[in-house]
Amino acid sequence: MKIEGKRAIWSEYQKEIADDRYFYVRSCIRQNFFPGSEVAFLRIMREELGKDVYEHPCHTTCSGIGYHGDVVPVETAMTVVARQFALMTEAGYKNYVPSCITSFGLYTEILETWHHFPEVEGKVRKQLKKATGREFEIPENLAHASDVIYKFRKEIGAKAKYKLVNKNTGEPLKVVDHIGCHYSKMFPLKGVGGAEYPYVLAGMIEEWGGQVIDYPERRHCCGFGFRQYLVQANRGFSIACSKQKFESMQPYKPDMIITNCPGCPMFLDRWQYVINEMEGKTYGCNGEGIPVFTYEEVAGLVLGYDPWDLGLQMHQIDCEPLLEKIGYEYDPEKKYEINGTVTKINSHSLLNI
Amino acid sequence: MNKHIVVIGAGVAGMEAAGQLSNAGFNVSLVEKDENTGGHLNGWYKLFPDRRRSSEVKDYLDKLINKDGIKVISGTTIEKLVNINGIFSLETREGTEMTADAVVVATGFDLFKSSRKEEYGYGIYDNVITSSDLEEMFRKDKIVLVDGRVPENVGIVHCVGSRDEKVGNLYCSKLCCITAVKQAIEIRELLPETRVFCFYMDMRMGGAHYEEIYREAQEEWGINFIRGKVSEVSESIRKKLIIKAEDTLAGRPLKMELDMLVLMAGMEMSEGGRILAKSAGLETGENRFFASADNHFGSNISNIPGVFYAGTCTAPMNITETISHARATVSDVLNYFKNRS
Amino acid sequence: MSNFGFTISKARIIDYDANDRSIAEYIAEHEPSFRVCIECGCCSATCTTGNFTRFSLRELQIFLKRGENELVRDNIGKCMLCGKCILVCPRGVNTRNVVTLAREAFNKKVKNAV
Amino acid sequence: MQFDPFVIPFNIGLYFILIYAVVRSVRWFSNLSRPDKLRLQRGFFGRAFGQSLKEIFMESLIHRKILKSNFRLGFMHMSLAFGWFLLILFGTIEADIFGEKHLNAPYKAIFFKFFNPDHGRAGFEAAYSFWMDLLLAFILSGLLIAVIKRFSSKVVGMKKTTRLRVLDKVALTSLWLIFPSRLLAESFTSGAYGTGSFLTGFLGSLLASFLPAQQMAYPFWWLYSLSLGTFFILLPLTRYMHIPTELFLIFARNSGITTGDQPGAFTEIQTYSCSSCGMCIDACQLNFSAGITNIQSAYLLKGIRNNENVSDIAFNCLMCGRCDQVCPVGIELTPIRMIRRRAGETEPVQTSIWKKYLPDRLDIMPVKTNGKTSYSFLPVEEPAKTDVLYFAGCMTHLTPAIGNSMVRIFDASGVNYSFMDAGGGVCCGRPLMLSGQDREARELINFNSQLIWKSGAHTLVTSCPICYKVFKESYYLDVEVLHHTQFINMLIEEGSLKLNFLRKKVVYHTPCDLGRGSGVYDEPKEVLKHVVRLQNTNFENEKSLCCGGSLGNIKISYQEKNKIARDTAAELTRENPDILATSCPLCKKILAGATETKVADIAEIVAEAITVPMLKKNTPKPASCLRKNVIVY
Repeated sequence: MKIEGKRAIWSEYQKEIADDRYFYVRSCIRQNFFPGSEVAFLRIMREELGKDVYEHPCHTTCSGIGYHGDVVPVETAMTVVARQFALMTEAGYKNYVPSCITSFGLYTEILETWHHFPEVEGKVRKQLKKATGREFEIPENLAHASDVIYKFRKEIGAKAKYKLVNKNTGEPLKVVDHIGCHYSKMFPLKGVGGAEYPYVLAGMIEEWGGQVIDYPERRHCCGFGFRQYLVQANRGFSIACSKQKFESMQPYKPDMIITNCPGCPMFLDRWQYVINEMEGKTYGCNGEGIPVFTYEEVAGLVLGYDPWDLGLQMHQIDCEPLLEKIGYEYDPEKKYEINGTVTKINSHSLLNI
Repeated sequence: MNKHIVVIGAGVAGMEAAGQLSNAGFNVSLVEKDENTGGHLNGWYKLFPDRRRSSEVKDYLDKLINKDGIKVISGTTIEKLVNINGIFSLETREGTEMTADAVVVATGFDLFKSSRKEEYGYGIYDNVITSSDLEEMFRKDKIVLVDGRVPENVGIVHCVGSRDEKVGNLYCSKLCCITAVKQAIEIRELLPETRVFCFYMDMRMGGAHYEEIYREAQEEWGINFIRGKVSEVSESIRKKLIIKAEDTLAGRPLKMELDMLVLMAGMEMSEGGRILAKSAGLETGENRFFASADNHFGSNISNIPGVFYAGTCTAPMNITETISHARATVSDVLNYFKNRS
Repeated sequence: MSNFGFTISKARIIDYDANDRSIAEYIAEHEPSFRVCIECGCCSATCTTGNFTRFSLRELQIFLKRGENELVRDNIGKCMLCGKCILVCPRGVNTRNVVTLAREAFNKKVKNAV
Repeated sequence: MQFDPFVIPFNIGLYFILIYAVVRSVRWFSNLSRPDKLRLQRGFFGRAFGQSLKEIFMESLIHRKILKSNFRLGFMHMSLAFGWFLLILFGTIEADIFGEKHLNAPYKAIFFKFFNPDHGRAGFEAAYSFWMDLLLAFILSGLLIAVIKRFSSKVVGMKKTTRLRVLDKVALTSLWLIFPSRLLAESFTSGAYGTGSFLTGFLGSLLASFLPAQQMAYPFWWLYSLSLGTFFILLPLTRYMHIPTELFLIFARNSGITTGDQPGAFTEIQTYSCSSCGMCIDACQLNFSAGITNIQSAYLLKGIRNNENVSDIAFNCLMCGRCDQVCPVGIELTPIRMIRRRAGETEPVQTSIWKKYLPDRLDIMPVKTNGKTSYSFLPVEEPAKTDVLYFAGCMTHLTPAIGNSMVRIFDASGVNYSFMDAGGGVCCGRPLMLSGQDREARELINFNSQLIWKSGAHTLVTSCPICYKVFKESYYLDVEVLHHTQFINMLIEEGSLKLNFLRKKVVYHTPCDLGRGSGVYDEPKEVLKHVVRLQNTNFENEKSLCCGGSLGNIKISYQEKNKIARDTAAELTRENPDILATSCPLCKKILAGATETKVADIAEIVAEAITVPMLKKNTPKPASCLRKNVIVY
């Protein structure tokens, strides 16, 4: 593997990312899966970096999950998206930052479509006007929230309390980055580093002291794939996808997985448990799973936030062994403390699907 | 006659055209961007279909242009070409000028830059090489991996940069299939224990003796042909290349570990040709090669009277076709002057 | 184990390196014309058995070469050895011997296993 | 002088071989199936006995068949076998008449000269001596040819001669030494005593003129006895075992025992009856056209005798039957090969020399390596009722002109027929049988039989000789099975089919499975004679060549096949006929690819010769098959 070769490609895929005044839109499912992540993003942006991040209370789903699940037609999706843009325009913002990768993919796709087919855009404008009376401007800058964190990775690194380094050995942690499919596979030029060798998460890992692991199945889908998971009969396929990835990364003995998509951390995390239940296999060291984090959680950890504030207790794979490796200072007793009361969560209750 | 003709490009087509024009009595200047003449011929060790050394063809061409009527100007790139009342003024990159009564464009082709097919990891994975890199190994009589080991399994990917909408090349480069078969045999000759797999979309064995070599490759050399283009390459922890393709004839995806992957880089309009096309207003086709005045009976004729094409600057060709094409230029040039006088 | 209502799907991918290609090697050794098949499909098009089932000698040959032996083992017995395929093969592959050798090889495998 | 130690080797050998022959015969007999035992008993004491004796005389001694086909080779075999027989016969008579007493021990006859050196000076004695010398000279002349043949087989008009094993060579040497040593022994003795006739006497006096004849004679008597003894002792281990075995075979065969399709004592007897004469090698097209020289029947039988794995040999054969036709011993070579095919691959067995004297029965391992087959996928069909059922066969579907011609002929003759496999049928089963898979073939046979029964047809016409043979031999049908040439011939004879005469020169290639395989030689030629001028070739009827495409050979490569096809086509088109006619779709396809001459099936030629396009209602006289009583099951 020649890193210069990759750097040459990365240099070709650099995108413009606005540096302040963001209109931030949350993801439908992340708020349920790992709600701490979006909170952490806002905290980092506002408190650590002092940026202006606006959230609109009237923001809805982008309908991307329905679009990719084959139940929402594209024109409907476009009109829903147009409404989000109208909210941004009304709030006086121009830099649109979605939290969700599928949203990001859908926005990119719609903007590209409008670019090539202005008549479609015109039609959508008319429909939006007719339905809601709203009008919108096309965002000046569209960046995924992970792009924004990538942009400020050095600033975050400068403030870091912890590095992605094994405290005992001094070795960098081996980190697998998993990029959501809709990030750049459809429009490689819209992703940092392109589609084949995305750099957006790799850049953070490098900056924060970790070592990026490139493993054969890095391109493969996490297994969520909307229809694959949503229909129970297809779940065997969903879990097989995740398994393929785990088996491919296992020989590299990764310390953690970092992701930038709502579904990926959920499925890479939960399917490890299910595979263990079904086949008794684990993929991490010492019979444990490989902990899976979102990039906001990792950024929060680097900045020294309380892991339980970041919502790490919501993960199926325990984060404690990793925290020990980093030498993190935290109170393990407070893992299940909600409003001062400790609630033990039965892991099975999470999976009674 | 004493007409002066500038031939741009001293590859196979340029040298052949220059030689034949000189034989026909013209004063010829042969301009070459590199220091040496021969063009891509210098990059190949043995040629298909008869495995003759490329140096033999080179010797023939050298002999052809080594005469009084031909002035070889190497290390020079023509950047501008202007037609002033039937006299052509050519300007080099360095700024010097020359004039000509007619111009033969023989700017040839560039090999497709394989790094553009990012999924193959050329320039990223150690043992992903191109057909031309492999030819260099043949010249040294040694096929080795970066770490010095001998490869046990070698894959060959056809159509890299050809017939590929994603890189904007819709055409077939015509020579890669037969090159792949030739190189596969050469690998087996040098390394009898090595297994070779050709991943092809179609076997385009259109030339004389091509199909026979294909059969020989199967029958005598045991080369495995798998219909399905490699779609992604990654590296295993043991530094082996893992390729994924669909075996379309089995109707199933397939993965395999290889030690070496050879990319059959296709042909593209040369950079020199593109510059010239822009500055002189020469028309190019959808495939970005020069567009001939007529596909059937004017393939050497350009849209500018007095400017002629020879060889692969118009389309992918093998050496035999290139030489024929270059020779045909002479008759078009003769007709041109006959009609003017 | 908890009942999840689904199981982990098996990959359809041909894992070339993990597969056992000894049967194909056995055939190629005894019938070299096995190598020159160009997968034109003439044999399967004219096939008497193919008239009644989706038995395809072309496909079975490719599966053998890739080491996907199970499918071949389950189907190779359907051939009636009538020989039409030999007459139409443009590459002169001795298809009947390929079938015979494949059956032989599978049987030897079974015997050796016992 | 009544005894000398030198006779001991001979005596041992002789008594050994006599006892051995009895033991083997008893074993063979006891291994025969019960019906075969009865046949043999009846045959031995019945009319077959005389026939057997005659055959033994004509074939085992005179070698009539070889003489007919190859005089020099026949003479060689005859001189050795018949000459030796006569020598023994008259030697015994000589000893009986001229010896000291009657009924002597055999050695007295064999070594008569040694014990009676003075014998034969004059009168009847001299005349008898002359006769005995003549016999010896007769044998020696054959031996001379045998020696020359061994070093140059072309001299006797053979292209190939069988390759020998070490033991065979030792036995051969001892056989060769028998007669020269007798000659020299007798000559020296004659030289010493001044007796002997034109051969021994002349040679004896010549040798005695410069050698001490008295002293020289004795070692040669030893050599003579040793050669005989060695030959007899080694005989069971070598191909010369064929000499006693053949006698048994002739009795068994004349008693009506046949090979059948299972291994058994008769197969074993035939296996040991092969003298490796090599006639089958010369007849084999794989040998003289394709250059495959190690698979002929002689090698198959030798491999079986030596317990080798003969599977490759067994399957690399066109099954054309040409070798059966030429085998002088009349061994049923193709059926034996079929039995080996059914056996599949066998493990080679290494046995000691002692074990070889009394080998186990040549039993074939029951485990097959052919693999499992299943034709359970075949659909259930309900055919339409008809009188005549036409089964084109797989191969005819690749030569559609034949099928189309048959349809025209059926229509023109007004036959109520049904095209059984118009949409592509199920294989007849013979290819599977040829590859030794009878049980599997039975599945296909049952399927087709059902269809035939259900159709209610009383006549089954097929265009393919391969199908014809299996319909005839292995289907249990109550219908008349006809090859289309037979059917057309019947139509012509009945007057149902009116044909023009085409002005064409035609040669006819008899397909193996129709000719040698099924004995149909004449009808195709009769049909042709109605419509064209039929020319003769050098390969008519039983001598016909194989086209090379035979489904019988599963191992042959395309290139080898092609060589045979080209040679066959070249031979048949030597006289530049307009059409090379055949009556097999496979032959047609194969030969058409191997010659410039037009190749056509008889059906095509007949269809072309149909007088006017007749409508069914205009048919002058309906074919007889319409008038037959239809039996419907």
